[in-house]
Amino acid sequence: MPHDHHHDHDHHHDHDHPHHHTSVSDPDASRVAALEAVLVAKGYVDPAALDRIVEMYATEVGPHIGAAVVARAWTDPAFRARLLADGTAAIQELGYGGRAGEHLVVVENTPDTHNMIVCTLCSCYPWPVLGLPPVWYKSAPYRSRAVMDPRGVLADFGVTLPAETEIRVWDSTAEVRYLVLPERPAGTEGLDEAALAALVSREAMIGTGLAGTNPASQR
Amino acid sequence: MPHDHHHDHDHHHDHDHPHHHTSVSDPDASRVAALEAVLVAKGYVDPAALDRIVEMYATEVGPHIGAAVVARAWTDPAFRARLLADGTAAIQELGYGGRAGEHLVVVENTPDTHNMIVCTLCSCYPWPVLGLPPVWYKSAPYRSRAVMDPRGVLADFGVTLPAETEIRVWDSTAEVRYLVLPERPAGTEGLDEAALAALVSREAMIGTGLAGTNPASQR
Amino acid sequence: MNGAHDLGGQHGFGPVQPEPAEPVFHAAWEGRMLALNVAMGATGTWSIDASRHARESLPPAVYLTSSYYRIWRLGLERLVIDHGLASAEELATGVAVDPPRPVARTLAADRVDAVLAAGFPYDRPAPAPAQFQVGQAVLTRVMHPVTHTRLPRYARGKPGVVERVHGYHVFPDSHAHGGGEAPQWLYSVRFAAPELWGQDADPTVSVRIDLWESYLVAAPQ
Amino acid sequence: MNGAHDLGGQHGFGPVQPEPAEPVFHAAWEGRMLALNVAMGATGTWSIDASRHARESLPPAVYLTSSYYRIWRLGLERLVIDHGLASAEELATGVAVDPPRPVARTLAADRVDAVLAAGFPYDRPAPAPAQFQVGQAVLTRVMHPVTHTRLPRYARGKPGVVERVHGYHVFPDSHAHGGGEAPQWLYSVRFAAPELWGQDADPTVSVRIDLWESYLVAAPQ
Repeated sequence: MPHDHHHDHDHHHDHDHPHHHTSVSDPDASRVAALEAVLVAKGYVDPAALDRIVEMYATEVGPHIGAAVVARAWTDPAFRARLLADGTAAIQELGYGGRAGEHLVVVENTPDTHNMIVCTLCSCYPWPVLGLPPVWYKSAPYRSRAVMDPRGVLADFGVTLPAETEIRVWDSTAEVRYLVLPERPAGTEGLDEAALAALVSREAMIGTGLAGTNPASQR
Repeated sequence: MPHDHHHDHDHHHDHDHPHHHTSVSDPDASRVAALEAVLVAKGYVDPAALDRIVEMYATEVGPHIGAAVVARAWTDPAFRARLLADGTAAIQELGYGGRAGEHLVVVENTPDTHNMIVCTLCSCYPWPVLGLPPVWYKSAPYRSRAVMDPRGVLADFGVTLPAETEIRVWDSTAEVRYLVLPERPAGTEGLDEAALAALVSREAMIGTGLAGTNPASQR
Repeated sequence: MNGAHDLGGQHGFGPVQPEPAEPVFHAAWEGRMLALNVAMGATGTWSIDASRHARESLPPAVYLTSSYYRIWRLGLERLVIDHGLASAEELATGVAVDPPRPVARTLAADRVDAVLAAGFPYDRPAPAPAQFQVGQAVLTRVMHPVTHTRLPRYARGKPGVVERVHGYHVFPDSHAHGGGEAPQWLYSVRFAAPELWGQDADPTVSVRIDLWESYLVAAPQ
Repeated sequence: MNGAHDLGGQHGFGPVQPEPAEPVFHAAWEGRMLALNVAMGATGTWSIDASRHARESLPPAVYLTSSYYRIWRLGLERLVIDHGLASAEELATGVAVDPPRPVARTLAADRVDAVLAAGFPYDRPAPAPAQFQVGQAVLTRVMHPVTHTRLPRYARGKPGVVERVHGYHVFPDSHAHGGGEAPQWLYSVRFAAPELWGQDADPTVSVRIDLWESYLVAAPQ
């Protein structure tokens, strides 16, 4: 039976919790290799299909897709209206949708209202438009606090909203997946869709960040 | 920083959870030794006082005290009445009380009513009459289930009560400590107090067992 | 079930720690684990609800000390064994010994894009109108099933207002346990933070939760 | 706080496993740990409520993977450090380097029996009658403080009936955080299992919880 080391948290007030993704991965790697070997040998899975799935999520799907949707909504009022009325259909117009995004709802930030998306029970996330979720989205700190202390979570991301801003947290408990349509930054009137999309971070579309005036990392 | 091994629970349906008390104890032993050395060196604690505390709880205080209280209540109706009216005072008559038993309440099982004691938030327990709590009393399985599924907990102890028996669970959230006065077994009319006390297990006084007709282990 | 997965409103986990320039996968096995989960799901042997239940059924100490892809691994191993697709010994050694058990389909490489693009929609034709309307006041039930549910513990026995009617969706509480799709109306219900967390809560905050009709009752007038 | 310690109603921990012929201590260090905790408590530097808070503040993954005496060790180390009685380095090495900080008293060996026999009663003289009477219907507050509380999460926002009035007791929510004893009336409140767990709960079961007056409000008529 594989074993795992975990840290002895003598100094819990430091919040030095485990870095999940940097823990010793050998037992996981060997167990997953064994799992794949057996499932392939029995004909349940096609290793080439696994290769294609990895390739797709590693290199093709990601937050640049959601950013393109946002940029379109910022520049095309009719698309924006369709997006807010039926996110699934409007995003399908652009060629995106499918697994973990079968039912998409887009919620719009305004000067008075900020939206934040979480899945407290697992880590539901709109894969077709944002790719796979980051570790922080799946982590206990985020899942535990987003519904009770969203302003504290925003502070962890360096974001402070006016005290009177209404905050709407969406807990994704069903197969509906949410995407935040952030506010278009001021002073971006002259930018084209591609330049606008570059301002839209993953965090802005989850609601733990805002669209900026500098290009965002798309990962 | 000390490290600790924990088991990788691949087979969680087996409920093979950690055996807390048999886990590798070296880091605990060395850390506790260091803690004692520092606190003694600074004059905060007297090592002879520590010796006396260990001796007291290891050899003097234990469930035999509670069993004696129960046997007295079974044989002395006036004591039983005082015990149920003011547990602290009645037990003090017998010379017992003090830390973790400053406020004692005795609750009585009847043919229709069964009582069970738990502390869901930590492990509050009536030390002066039962000694230190067993591992199971402090464990997550007991603390989580006693308040929601007391019949299931009783089943873990091999005890089945009639479906119509009223079950009263007491969650010890304050400095009040509870002791169950179990039913006196049938057929024990001829026994003296000492023989009766031998029938009263720790579990019978917590409510996860019943007083038996065979002598119980007092540990 | 009230497992360690039901994290909403728990304290003590510390701050959220975003990772700058985070890679999609932190090790190659994470990618294989993701792909195995997707490909095994596509065989149709169990539902995504059963997958979630396998993960949330992990002992709490395991759940809270495991990375998310390890949780996926432990859940998938459990499902594979429980459905008789492989033995614990085979998964430990990596060597298939027993003959395979038939599965409904195997996802071929050239079908991956189409199958993922189609997804697995959870809406179903509704036989009757929804019981609750937008704007209606409702109460969530007090319930603590040992089985799978998607009503978070922090939102039980709470007053809310229906804000959207999403459609008629497969019911996870049934589907996770082989009880069939048993679809129901699914709503987005709005809860004011003070109702969830008490009078000291931030009144500018509200939480919207997707809840099935049987989780709800009409609020008393 | 909603820490990992607040276990009532959680699932997934498996059966209770009594240990036949269990020893009082499973290793010598457990006895020393117990004694250290008792003796340091007797110095009067912190309250038992602060001790409980130190333990429940451990990260949930640590709490759920630690033996109870390890939890005591981690809690006591934390208190010793936070109160400036020793440094983390001293506790790591076992060598006292810094001068001691005065404590109110040191428990001498010949005082152990008397001090433990006297205990630390938590009842205080009551300045006014209790607000609630035996038999009265009450509701527990909805509250989720990040600080210490003894109102378990499973019993928040629930209807119950006052069954006993225990007396006027030190209030842990204040005392744990240096806010003084701030005593209040303490009650035993009875809750029917269906109120706590839902309509499918065993109606023969009820739970009694010791609750301070400020946790309660009179039930609406």
